[in-house]
Amino acid sequence: MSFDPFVLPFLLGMIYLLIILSWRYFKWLDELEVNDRYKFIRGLFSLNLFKAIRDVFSESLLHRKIFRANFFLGLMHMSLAFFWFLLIVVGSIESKLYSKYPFNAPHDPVFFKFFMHNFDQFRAHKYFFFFMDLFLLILLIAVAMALFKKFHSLFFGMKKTTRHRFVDRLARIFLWLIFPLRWLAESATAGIHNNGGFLTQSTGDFMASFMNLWYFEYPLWWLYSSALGAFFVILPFSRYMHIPTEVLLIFLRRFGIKNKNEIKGFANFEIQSCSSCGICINTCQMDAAANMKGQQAVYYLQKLRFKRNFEDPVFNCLMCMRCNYYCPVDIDIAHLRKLNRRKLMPALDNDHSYLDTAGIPVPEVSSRIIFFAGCMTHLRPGTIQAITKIFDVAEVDYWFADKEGSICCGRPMAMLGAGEEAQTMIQKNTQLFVNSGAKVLVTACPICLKMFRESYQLPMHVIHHTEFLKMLVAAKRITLSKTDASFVYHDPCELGRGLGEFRHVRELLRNIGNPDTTTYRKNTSLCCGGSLSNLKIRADQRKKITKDAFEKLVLKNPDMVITACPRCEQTFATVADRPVLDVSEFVEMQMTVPELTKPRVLVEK
Amino acid sequence: MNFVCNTDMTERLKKKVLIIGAGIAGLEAAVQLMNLNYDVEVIEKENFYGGHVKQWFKTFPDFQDTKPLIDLIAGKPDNLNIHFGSVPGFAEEQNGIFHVITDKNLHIHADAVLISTGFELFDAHRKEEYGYGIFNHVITNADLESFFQNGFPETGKLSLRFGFIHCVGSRDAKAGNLYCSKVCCATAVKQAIEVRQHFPDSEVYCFYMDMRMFGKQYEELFQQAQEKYGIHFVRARLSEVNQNFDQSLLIKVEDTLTSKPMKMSLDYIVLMSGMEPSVSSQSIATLFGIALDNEGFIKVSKPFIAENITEKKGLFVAGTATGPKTITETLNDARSAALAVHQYLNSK
Amino acid sequence: MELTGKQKIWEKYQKEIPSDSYYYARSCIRQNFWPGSENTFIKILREELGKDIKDEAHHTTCTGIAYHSDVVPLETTMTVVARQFSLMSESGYEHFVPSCITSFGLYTEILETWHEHPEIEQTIRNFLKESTGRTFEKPKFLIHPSDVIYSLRYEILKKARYRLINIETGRPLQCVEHIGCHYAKMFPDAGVGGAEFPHVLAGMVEAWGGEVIDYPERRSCCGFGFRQYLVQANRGYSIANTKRKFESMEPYKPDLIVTNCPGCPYFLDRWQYVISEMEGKIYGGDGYGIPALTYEELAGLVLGYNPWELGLQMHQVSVEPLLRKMGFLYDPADKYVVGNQIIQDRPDHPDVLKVL
Amino acid sequence: MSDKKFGFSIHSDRQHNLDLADKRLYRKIALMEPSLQRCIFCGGCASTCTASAFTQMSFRLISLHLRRGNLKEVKSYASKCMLCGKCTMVCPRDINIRHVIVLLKKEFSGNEF
Repeated sequence: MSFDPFVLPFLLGMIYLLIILSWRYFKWLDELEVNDRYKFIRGLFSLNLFKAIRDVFSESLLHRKIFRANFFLGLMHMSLAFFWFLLIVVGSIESKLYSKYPFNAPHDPVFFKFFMHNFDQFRAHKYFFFFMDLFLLILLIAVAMALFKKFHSLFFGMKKTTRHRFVDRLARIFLWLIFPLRWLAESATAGIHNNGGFLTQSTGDFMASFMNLWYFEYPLWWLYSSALGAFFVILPFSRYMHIPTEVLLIFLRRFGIKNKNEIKGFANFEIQSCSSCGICINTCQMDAAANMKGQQAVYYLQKLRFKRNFEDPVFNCLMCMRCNYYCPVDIDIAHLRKLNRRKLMPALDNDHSYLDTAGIPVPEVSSRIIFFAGCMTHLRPGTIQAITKIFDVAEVDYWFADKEGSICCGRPMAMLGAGEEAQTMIQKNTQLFVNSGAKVLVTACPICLKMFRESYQLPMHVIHHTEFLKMLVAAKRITLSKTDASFVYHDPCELGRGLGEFRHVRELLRNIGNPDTTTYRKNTSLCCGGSLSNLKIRADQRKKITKDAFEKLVLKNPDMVITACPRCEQTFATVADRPVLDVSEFVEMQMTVPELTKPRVLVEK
Repeated sequence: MNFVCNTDMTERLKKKVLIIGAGIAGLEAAVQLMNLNYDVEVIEKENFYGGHVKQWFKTFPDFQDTKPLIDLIAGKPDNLNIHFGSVPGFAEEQNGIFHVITDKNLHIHADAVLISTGFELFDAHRKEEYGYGIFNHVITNADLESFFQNGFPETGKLSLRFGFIHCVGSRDAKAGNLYCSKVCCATAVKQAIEVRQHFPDSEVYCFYMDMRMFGKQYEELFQQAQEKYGIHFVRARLSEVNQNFDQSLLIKVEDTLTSKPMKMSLDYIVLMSGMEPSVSSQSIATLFGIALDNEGFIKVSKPFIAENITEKKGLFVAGTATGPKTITETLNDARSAALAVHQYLNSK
Repeated sequence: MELTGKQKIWEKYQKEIPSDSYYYARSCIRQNFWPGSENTFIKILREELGKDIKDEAHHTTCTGIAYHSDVVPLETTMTVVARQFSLMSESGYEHFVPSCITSFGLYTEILETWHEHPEIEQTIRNFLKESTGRTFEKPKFLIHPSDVIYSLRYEILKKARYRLINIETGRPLQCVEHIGCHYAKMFPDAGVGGAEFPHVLAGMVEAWGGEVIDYPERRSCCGFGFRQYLVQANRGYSIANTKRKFESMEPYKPDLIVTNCPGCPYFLDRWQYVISEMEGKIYGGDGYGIPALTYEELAGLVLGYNPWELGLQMHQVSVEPLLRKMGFLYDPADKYVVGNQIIQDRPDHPDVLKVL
Repeated sequence: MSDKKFGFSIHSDRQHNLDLADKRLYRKIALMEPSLQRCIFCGGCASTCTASAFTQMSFRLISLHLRRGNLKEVKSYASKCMLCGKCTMVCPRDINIRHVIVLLKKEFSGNEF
């Protein structure tokens, strides 16, 4: 166990860091609910432990998800994380083998080269020296890439990067200094005691040629140690808190612990594992199309973490969940926003007592299927007409529940975080559906669909009208003819990312033509900008987002745009230069009805 | 817009056109006719050209200065021979030649006569109940335009409350004019914005029956007035104006949207006087023996297709003498009148 | 406010007022509201100004109040009015002077109707013939007694013993003038100064030294309004109008209100009492309220007549404070003397309004 | 005040005095959501409002009474809102109506209004 004063900054920094981290993690773990704690303990002794380790390896070290966003970005993060990990592990093996003693001081491997000069009796030192220098070389390249990214982020697929806080920028400087300083320090020692690998020895010799290393060796090791120490001291207050926290987060996730309805416990882990990498900025259309700053997930989490005013990012967000999908750490940002919406939302003190006396329509003859168009669909009569026509042709026995208008399903209110205050509406609608005695509830609006499935307890099967139309086609109740007009299918956020439903619509549309003629599909689909969950966005900003999304959607100049949500349809219609149809209207067009010989072609080829 | 036409007209004897009124209609017609190589003479009762627009501060919807606009229309004013301060006293027509004698005993013989005597602003005194001329802070749109040009009378208070009253003397059976003067709504919004710019923390209300913002960029101006300048638009018809103890003006209206009577105090009331047929155009009509329509404007021979021709051959009319028009419409009307004169003189 | 603006308007509404030989038609309700006024009018014309005024006993009510309350059809009213005119021409007069504003408005309306529709005049002539056997001539001039007083205001000034000046302060008394709506609002040309800024009472006040207050609610209704006060359920609406006028004139601290109609002074006077009882509010006169006089009473005071002969003791709001302001020498004891006996039972005092 | 019974009372003055109207809330909301000032009271929002099918609810009246300072009416109407957002979809002046409603509720739940 060798010692020299210069190791103190490193040691003190390390101890300080461990104390802070353990105190924080203990506090957050303590905030977990009781059954989550059991899950955590049970998880430690279950197969999930190994799955978690595999995840840590593939995510924390290899950053596989960043590769998906951009290859070079992934490469940079992987090389920095993985090879630093190797440097530490291999370094400690090297120092243990050398000292032939299984335990040594934490600083031994880090400053191994300073203390140990002759290696004749350590036969394997050649390989160790080679690999350690190789790792160091890769790390230096990674730091160079990081520096290059600072000036030319587009190369890394990042049109925009995060505006970091001062503490983050300071921490980054220390992080970038660590490896060059190690390199110089080891090279200086190698220059004197030629105990360097291929990299450090050659640099050492080169340095020895023009300067007296005896003066520089010791200060360099001091610099290397204090760079490490400073980085450890700043880490808990900077974005690099992400390094240790994400590891723990992966374990918690593997052990089945999920987000609850409060910003504590698991939520803290998620918030602290955001590395402010800024990938979510480029995916956010509010920034890309409407040049809106400060609402993106990274800024929201920053403000959340450092207790600054986060009212704007909470309410000024379309909740389209694109950042959820692209976030390399898989943070459920939409959920974290919604939690704070509930807290910041004023008491609505709704007086919905008028609903108590409102009559509940009842079908004359009860039928197995209820069709609930949804209040926004009433603004798209084309969709209602198409669906009713299809149902008639397919002789579907259904009851049109909200023909004369409806009570709102409550989701727009819930989206603002005031779900509990929509109870009267929810109960009234539930009564409507239950009284009718139906078994299947079909709705044309994905927003209602998500609400009925997640916040209602309905004793019936709730499906979107696209899924129902697919069933009708499968059951040969209606036959569709191919179209030679080209079209693009837009995945509505609430149906796609919101409910994960991509398959039904595509299987339905394949009977007519190829739905996937756009790069923005399924999870990467663009938000139409009409989302109701953004409370504060201005109309002109919305328009920019809609225009930008529409232009990207029709890049390949399709004849028509097909979507499955009345909100998207109406929003796109305001900027469209070609027909925007609901899936049902498209199906009704392509439906071959016995007496109708030729399908009504909307666009002459 | 000047285009020179050098067909064979130059050799034959130059024909002469007399234009009565040197407002923007008269000026535009004069310039066009001179470009068509006619000899043009203009009589103007005032001692300046440019008519009402000259006394206006800024145009709507683009807040353009009126003086450069008039210079643009008049082009090179020196070769327009305009007899200022004179009015036609006597006129007769013998086989196509008009013989007109002005009150300054100037004899003019012209092959064609174009009347562009314009309009008169409704005299707000006639709306006695609005207290124009009785309460000193009740002014008209014309007064406000002159205030903008030569400065406001000392008002002392800084946060002024302004009330613009639309449809004064227009769309009003009591004032004897049922027609809409069409430009006052846009003018009111423009002036309201100018007031907000002139007095940054003033509060401005517009009391309207309908906002008739029909032209290009008018509706955008209206929205800008609402959002950027915070001007309040109240759908109400002013019934009477009185004066409070502190000399501020008390107005009584019905807030038609809440169907409740409403009163409020204002520091300035701007009456948007409408356009009325000018007395001079009526006297000239009788002078030349042509009829007036039932609103008192000069009667055009056929709507749509002959808006510049009167029932007397060789006698033409242009501009607001035949009815309320915006500046653009007046200039277009003047150009079409010049063309009509040109066609008439060619066929003669 | 620019006075010149008002004068321009007054020039437009000049009215020719004959200087003599008036046929006076008394009012049906003014005599019990303000019994002294009509006699004062006749006394001023005859004794002070030596005018010839016929106070004939056979004429009846003009039925205007019934016509406005939808009790009597217009044709009946027209026939009664025709009979009045026939009485006038029978007694050799040509200038008809109805004492009440509502009558004046009614007569103007009827003459205007006959002018526009001569056939109606003819049917009324037949009705009169059938019912009374009389014929009638339309009056050469129809004027209101306040017009007469207005036109003779300077003659009265010559004989005036008092001015409308506050003795202590020397400043002119602040006077609110309220013109009966039927005077000029329906036919602006029928009134001196038109409908918006009538000059008939303002002229008198200014002539006799007072100053006219131009308060915002100057033109709104005094609250009389026939059906409004007849039916008890509506009275709340009538008194609300009066209250709004007083709220509006209060800042100006008026010393008196002068009117030229039977109803206005009555309601402006009585409703002050009711408002004080209902809302405990008194509008000026430091607790005594604002006295509401008719123009004849005002002229009588200026001429120095005995206030109790003018019938001022009939007012709810005591007039004594005004008399004191004018420096009027009067004997307070005479207030309840009729002929030579003193009336014992006095009206009891209101709870809120101070009364002398 | 006397306890005399007159059999009638003074009708309250229905005339709204805009000078005394409390415009603070309107100005505060207009600052936070400037689009509200563009309202022309056309009633498009009221016509499509889901709540208006069941009760007296109209954003046109909220926008109007807010300008006139009648906060009692504003509060009662706003309490009927289902926040469904259909009004925002039909407004010809692109006013962010839902945001105005939420701002109103925030102010009413505070202690100033």
